Amino acid sequence: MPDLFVQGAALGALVFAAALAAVVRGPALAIVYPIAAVAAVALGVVDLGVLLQGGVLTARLPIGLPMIGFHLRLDSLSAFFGIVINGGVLATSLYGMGLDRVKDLTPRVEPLFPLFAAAMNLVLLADDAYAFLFSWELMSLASWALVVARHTSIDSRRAGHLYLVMAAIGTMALIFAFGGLAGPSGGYAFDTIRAHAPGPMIAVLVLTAALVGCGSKGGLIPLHAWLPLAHPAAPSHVSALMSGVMTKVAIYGFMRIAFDLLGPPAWWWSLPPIILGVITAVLGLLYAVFDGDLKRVLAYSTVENVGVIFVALGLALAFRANHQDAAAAVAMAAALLHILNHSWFKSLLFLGAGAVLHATGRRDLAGLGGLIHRMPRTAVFFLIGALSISALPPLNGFVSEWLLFQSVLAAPAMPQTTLNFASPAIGAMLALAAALAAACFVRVYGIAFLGRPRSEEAAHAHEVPLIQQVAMGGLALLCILGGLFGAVIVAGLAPVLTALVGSGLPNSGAGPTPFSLIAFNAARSVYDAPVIALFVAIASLTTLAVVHRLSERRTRRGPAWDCGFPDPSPTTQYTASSFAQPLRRVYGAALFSARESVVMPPPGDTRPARFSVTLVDVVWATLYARPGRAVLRLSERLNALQFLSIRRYLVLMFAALVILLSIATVMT
Amino acid sequence: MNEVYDISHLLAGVMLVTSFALLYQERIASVLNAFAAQSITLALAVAWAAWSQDRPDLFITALIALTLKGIIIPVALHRTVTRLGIHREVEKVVGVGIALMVGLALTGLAQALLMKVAHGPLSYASEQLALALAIILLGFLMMIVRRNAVTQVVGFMSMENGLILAATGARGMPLVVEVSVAFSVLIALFVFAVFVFRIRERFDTIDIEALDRMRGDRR
Amino acid sequence: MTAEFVIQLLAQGTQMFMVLLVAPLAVGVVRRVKALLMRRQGAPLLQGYRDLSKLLHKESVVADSASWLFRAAPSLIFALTWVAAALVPSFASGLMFNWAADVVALVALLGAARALLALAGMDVGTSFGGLGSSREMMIATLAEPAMMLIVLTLALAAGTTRLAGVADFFIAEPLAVRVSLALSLIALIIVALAENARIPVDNPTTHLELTMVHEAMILEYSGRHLALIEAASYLKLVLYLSLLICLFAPFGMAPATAGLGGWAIGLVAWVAKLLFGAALLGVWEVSIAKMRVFRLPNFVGVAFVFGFLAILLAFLSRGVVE
Amino acid sequence: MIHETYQFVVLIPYAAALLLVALPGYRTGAIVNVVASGLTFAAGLWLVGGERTVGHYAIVDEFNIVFIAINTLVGFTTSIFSASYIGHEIETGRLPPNFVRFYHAMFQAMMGSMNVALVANNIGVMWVGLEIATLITVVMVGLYRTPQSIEAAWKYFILASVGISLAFFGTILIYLAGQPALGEGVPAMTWSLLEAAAAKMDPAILDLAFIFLLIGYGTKVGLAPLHAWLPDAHAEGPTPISAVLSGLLLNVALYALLRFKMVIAGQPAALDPGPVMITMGLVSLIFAAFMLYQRRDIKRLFAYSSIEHMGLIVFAFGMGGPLANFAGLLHMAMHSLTKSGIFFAVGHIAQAKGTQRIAEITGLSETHPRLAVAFALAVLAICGMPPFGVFASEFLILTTTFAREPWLALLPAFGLLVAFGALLMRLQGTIFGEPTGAAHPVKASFVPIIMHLLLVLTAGIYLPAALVAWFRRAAELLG
Repeated sequence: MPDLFVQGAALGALVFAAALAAVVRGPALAIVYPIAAVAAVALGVVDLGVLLQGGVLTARLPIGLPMIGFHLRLDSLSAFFGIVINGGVLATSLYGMGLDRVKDLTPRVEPLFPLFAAAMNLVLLADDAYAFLFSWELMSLASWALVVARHTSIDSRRAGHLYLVMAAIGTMALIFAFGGLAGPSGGYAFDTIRAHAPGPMIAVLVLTAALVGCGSKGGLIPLHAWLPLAHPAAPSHVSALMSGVMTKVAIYGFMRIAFDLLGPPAWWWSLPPIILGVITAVLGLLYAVFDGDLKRVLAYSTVENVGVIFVALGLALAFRANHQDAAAAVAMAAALLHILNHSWFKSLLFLGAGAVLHATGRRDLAGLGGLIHRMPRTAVFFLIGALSISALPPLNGFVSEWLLFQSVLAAPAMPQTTLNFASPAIGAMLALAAALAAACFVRVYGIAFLGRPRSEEAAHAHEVPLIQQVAMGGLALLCILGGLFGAVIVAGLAPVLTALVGSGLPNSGAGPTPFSLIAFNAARSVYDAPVIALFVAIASLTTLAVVHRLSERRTRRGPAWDCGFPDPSPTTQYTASSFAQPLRRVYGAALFSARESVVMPPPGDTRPARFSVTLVDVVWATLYARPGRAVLRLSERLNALQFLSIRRYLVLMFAALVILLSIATVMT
Repeated sequence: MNEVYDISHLLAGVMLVTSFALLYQERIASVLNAFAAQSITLALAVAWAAWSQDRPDLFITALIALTLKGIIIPVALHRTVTRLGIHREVEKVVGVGIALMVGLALTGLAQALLMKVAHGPLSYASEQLALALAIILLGFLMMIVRRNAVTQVVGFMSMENGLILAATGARGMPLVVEVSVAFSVLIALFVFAVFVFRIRERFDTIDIEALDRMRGDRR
Repeated sequence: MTAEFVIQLLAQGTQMFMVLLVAPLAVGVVRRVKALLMRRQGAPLLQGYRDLSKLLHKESVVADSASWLFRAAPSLIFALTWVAAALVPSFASGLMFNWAADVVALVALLGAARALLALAGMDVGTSFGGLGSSREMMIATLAEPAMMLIVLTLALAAGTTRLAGVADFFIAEPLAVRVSLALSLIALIIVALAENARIPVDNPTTHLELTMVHEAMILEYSGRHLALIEAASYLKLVLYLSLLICLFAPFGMAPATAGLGGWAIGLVAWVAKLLFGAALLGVWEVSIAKMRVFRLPNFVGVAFVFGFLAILLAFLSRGVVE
Repeated sequence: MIHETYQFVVLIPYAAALLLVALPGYRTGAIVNVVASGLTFAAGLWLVGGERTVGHYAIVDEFNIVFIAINTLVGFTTSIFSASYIGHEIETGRLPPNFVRFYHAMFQAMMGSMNVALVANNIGVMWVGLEIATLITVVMVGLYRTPQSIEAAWKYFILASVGISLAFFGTILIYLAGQPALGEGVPAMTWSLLEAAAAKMDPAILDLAFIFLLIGYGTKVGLAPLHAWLPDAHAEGPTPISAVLSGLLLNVALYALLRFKMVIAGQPAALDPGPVMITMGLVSLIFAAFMLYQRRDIKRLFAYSSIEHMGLIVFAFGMGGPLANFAGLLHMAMHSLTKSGIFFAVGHIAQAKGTQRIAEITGLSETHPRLAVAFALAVLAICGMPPFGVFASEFLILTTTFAREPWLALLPAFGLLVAFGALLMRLQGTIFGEPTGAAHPVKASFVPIIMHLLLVLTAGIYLPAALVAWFRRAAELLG
């Protein structure tokens, strides 16, 4: 209970910071970041305590709707997500402390930042439908305001509009979900819901609604369209928070409903999350690979990761429905770990993108390049983030990926033929996603940080302030440590796993070393990152030593060889678009109707040859643009009703009367 | 009892016939005459109700109906029509034949609706009510199938006649007199507006040219 | 316990050393077989060792625009590949650290090496580097799903993803030759060809810009850096050959408890199988032409289809068995 | 004497109206107007705190007290707003000063008539009160005497008159239905007696009556397709009147409709009004949502938003049941407060920018940050965003609908989302972007809008249990 008071006090501090920032102006606005950092630490420590010690804290506040009250509850699941969120808040607050106090601070951002952080924490604490949706929508609203902070840009405004409308659709779906769970008598408290599992018909509707609601916030394709517009539009540290952390709150919502409130699952509940997740994972990355905007690429990559997490959750549902607890634990551990990992490396990458944006003023890959020379530390941190997100060992992204593959490999053991036959497809698509992720981030890193600068701004970039480096460095360190000691983290997640799927992973004593990650049992699958890292370290040191001893040590600097035709102009380098060309040829034609056209003037004509690429976003065209146009067209049609003559309005009235009278005549 | 019923029924029936007559007329002048006839019939019906129900206050209503709607307004409208020089011909949205058919259907609807009323103390009133409802619906119909402002006003007043008929048919209903006065004020406002705004054609075109261009939200 | 420990450690060390030792030889065999079949004299079998030695003794030239990544990458790539190669059971199945990485981790280690190589290729900022890197990553996206399907089939059959466990399973049940495994074998061979930049996916001997993949990435390397990268690619070839042997021809492999004698037999058997495999590769390479880059999806797609078929058939046969 | 408190909410406005007719000078008039409204509000509060009575003339029960409280409160805040607003209109010459005396008197008379309609224990008196209030607003809408405002008033007048007539016919029918059970004369027009005797009434007459009442009073509620007067009247009249129209008059008409629904609900053999109300509510909601996209005048925009919300409220009452009725009442209260708050803000905006055309209003957050924040909060509140009270009511309406009729719930959700898209687009267009055009400072008082926002905010975060208990009893009365 005192822990909840600490949480309350920290949330209060955040709200206070928001209120304070709403009245002060100028450099004083910077005050919100230290407060947010301290609050995040306090919240995170409490969450960690609850997670490690177990136990459930509850409280009921006499606010909100009186028949519902405002229930708060901190259990292992929300504590876990609390750690995810507050880690992100801490890192982004540190980054915010490095913002330029004169140029960067604005009353459009700083008051909302702590509010956003508080709302996300409140979602986790909510223990009734009203409190949940209240906080959820507050979170959307605060982030919307942050997205439109650069309000003079039409792109920001469009992004903000699309975002909040999509958020409203999502909230509506969640309202339905909770409506179905609460039943006609209005048992909105989660405890009441847990006590009364809904019938199968309602459960289907609730699950669908939850998937739509949480999927739209998390960015499940086809509900993702707002995300690559809104996340980049916000200031970078807010983008980090939205992409790295807010999407996790969406996943929390889905987990809370699907694993906690909805009662025992049926196996086929797993199909929608898995199918959507797989599609999201692959398509999200293809979008990312074809895009040329640094922050948008990162946002699309978030879409992909959310897809991966949903696949893991879907598998966990399926295993749980079949009472295969060990496999469910593996899938759930994969999901949880990936949630944690993604919050780290995605925040890191967005902060890195922010650093790039700050240093060069641009985020289009076409204008970057060679930043590794001008921003060496940011480059190292970004590299760690890029390798982590590409799921490469021994970094943290791979740990969750490994667990996920293990759970896919266990899927054939389920009795349902559908899931059996789906498992190879899931596995292959996840592998494709992993390979695409590597391609995507090799591209991003190679274009933005390596090579030669493609613009003046990139050539004169500068390193960011120390505190921002600390924020990125801390996250990078977490990525490394999380990669090496994933087994320890998974052991710490045992309470969550037990609460959600009934069992944890085998404890670390079962493996060859204390840091061995074990799926099922030690004889079946083991991954020991420290040992591998040690091996690699020894091998590379040995190599270095041997090479040092045996070889010619002289190194000469010279112009690039480039097959004998080096061109000093940086425009001859591969660009982001040309890097994507092989992938575009392979995957783009079918999914994006990618067309390449070359206009080659005949010999003697002095016009330059032109090469252009067109991509069609089918999802956008069919599910967003078309309904949007339909609404407008329908509204134009209906608008004729505004300009009728009075007599015609009387006709409408008369018609309504006569129709009702006729109905009354017919009805008995 | 029976002759009380018969006479009120007869008068209500006459009013319904005049309602059809309103729809039937081709010239504004005859529309006004038909309306005057309906109003005078109403005055008779109300007076009969006042006498038979022993409610002397209803005589006021009858008097208003007779003087205002039976005489003053028709005369005033006659003058207006002449002075404004608007066409003497009734501007129709649908032809007389169709209007009459629709009117018949509406009358049928009114009957069908009140046939469902249980037999008992209400049954006498319900027949009167059916007639009143038909008159109201026909008045409404008149408002929407005729374009000219004067005929539209007449339609509204005919509706109002139906209302008064229904109200007096409801035995012992309080406030009828007050309401009939209130309605008279309303009607006076209508007619007044027609005078003031010189509504030549129809309700939609108050005689201010700009209005047609800028109705509502149009650019 | 300690003696046992030392022996185990030695065995693991032996494997690490052996893969390194055999790798240039295996490449030499491939080249030699190809040369013979083309009626050329060909380089001596030990040319691989000489190449490496030559490169090590040359001065290294680094482009002006290169960063630290460019110089650090070769040793990391080499180390990652080496460790991966050392973790595949070769002559014995139960080596000390076999458990540290299962087949999923193994593939990922190679992926890490590939990503580093692709990054290094882009570091200098030339058009060729980017060309090679982008194609390499594209090929990886084709190969990895197929690889995953193969892993799934094996895991389904053997009930584990530990390579040693799979090898043990196939040693114990040598007769369990099924259609699904045959399909997996074909799929794995295709993946191995793609991963090792062999014909028809890539031609390790050409520097023709339209077709280069691997060579384009390492175009800027020279001297000791190039030596390490070449050595890494040799190791990768050995790794995949070992993998094929371990999974589909494990006979002769010593079980975990075999002792020195068993290990010696296993070692001989492994080297023999490895060189035989290398020779087969040479035969394959002369009998087929290099493909256009954008026909590769079809070729590697075959691996995907076979891998998928393999799993479906595995489900089918499991259904029959149960 | 204590249960005659209701007289004050009626008498104070009428007395003030008489006084205001006599008073010259708009400043004194404005002050008297505010004071009278404040006194009425105090009387309303007294009534809320007092006991519930059913008298010969008046009825004060849990149900109509909700309406009275909102009515007197919004009347009070609007009088404050109109004091400064009308002052500005006189300065800019849009209104001649001699009209203002008339304006204030009319305002009080209108408030008094609405209160009459609310407290009367007689369906006839209620009808009279409502009609007088309507006719006064007709005059007020035409106050500016521009061609547009006269046209709007004329349209309002005709449609409202037809509505009046139909509602009166419905009233006659109710009397006729009640007559056999209650005897001739006043008893058959008394709410309290009618509700008690409903079971003995003839169902066929009740069906018929309800249709006429629905069309008649529905015209005043602004239900589509009877809504046509509403957008123009809101757009062309003075802004305080728009606020009163949206915030109050629609409610009073709705009150009438709901009272009749209560009577009809007492006769199980009569047709269930629910489906009809649901249908009309949904038609209004969805229709208005689409209409929002094409609006170019900011006041007309929010007038359509009122139609949309009245649709939702009618839908909620159509669903019925304690939870939906409670939510409907809550939504009605929240909508009144929020929408009148929005109109206050819109009034400020129109005066600051010198136009009501949406396209000419941009970048308010740069030029008038406080106004922009207030406006944005109010619009977000009406869109059902937390932490405002509309969120609570929409939450309840939608959850309970989904729990009972999952597929039906899609329709209001669809309408609300379509409307949200339009309102958000307009909100962003007005407060964001580079500012263009005139930017006069806003001199009018921010107190009313802040009061409304605070109330709506409080309702979203904390509804006093007593208030809820009271609303729930009212909801139970509705059945």
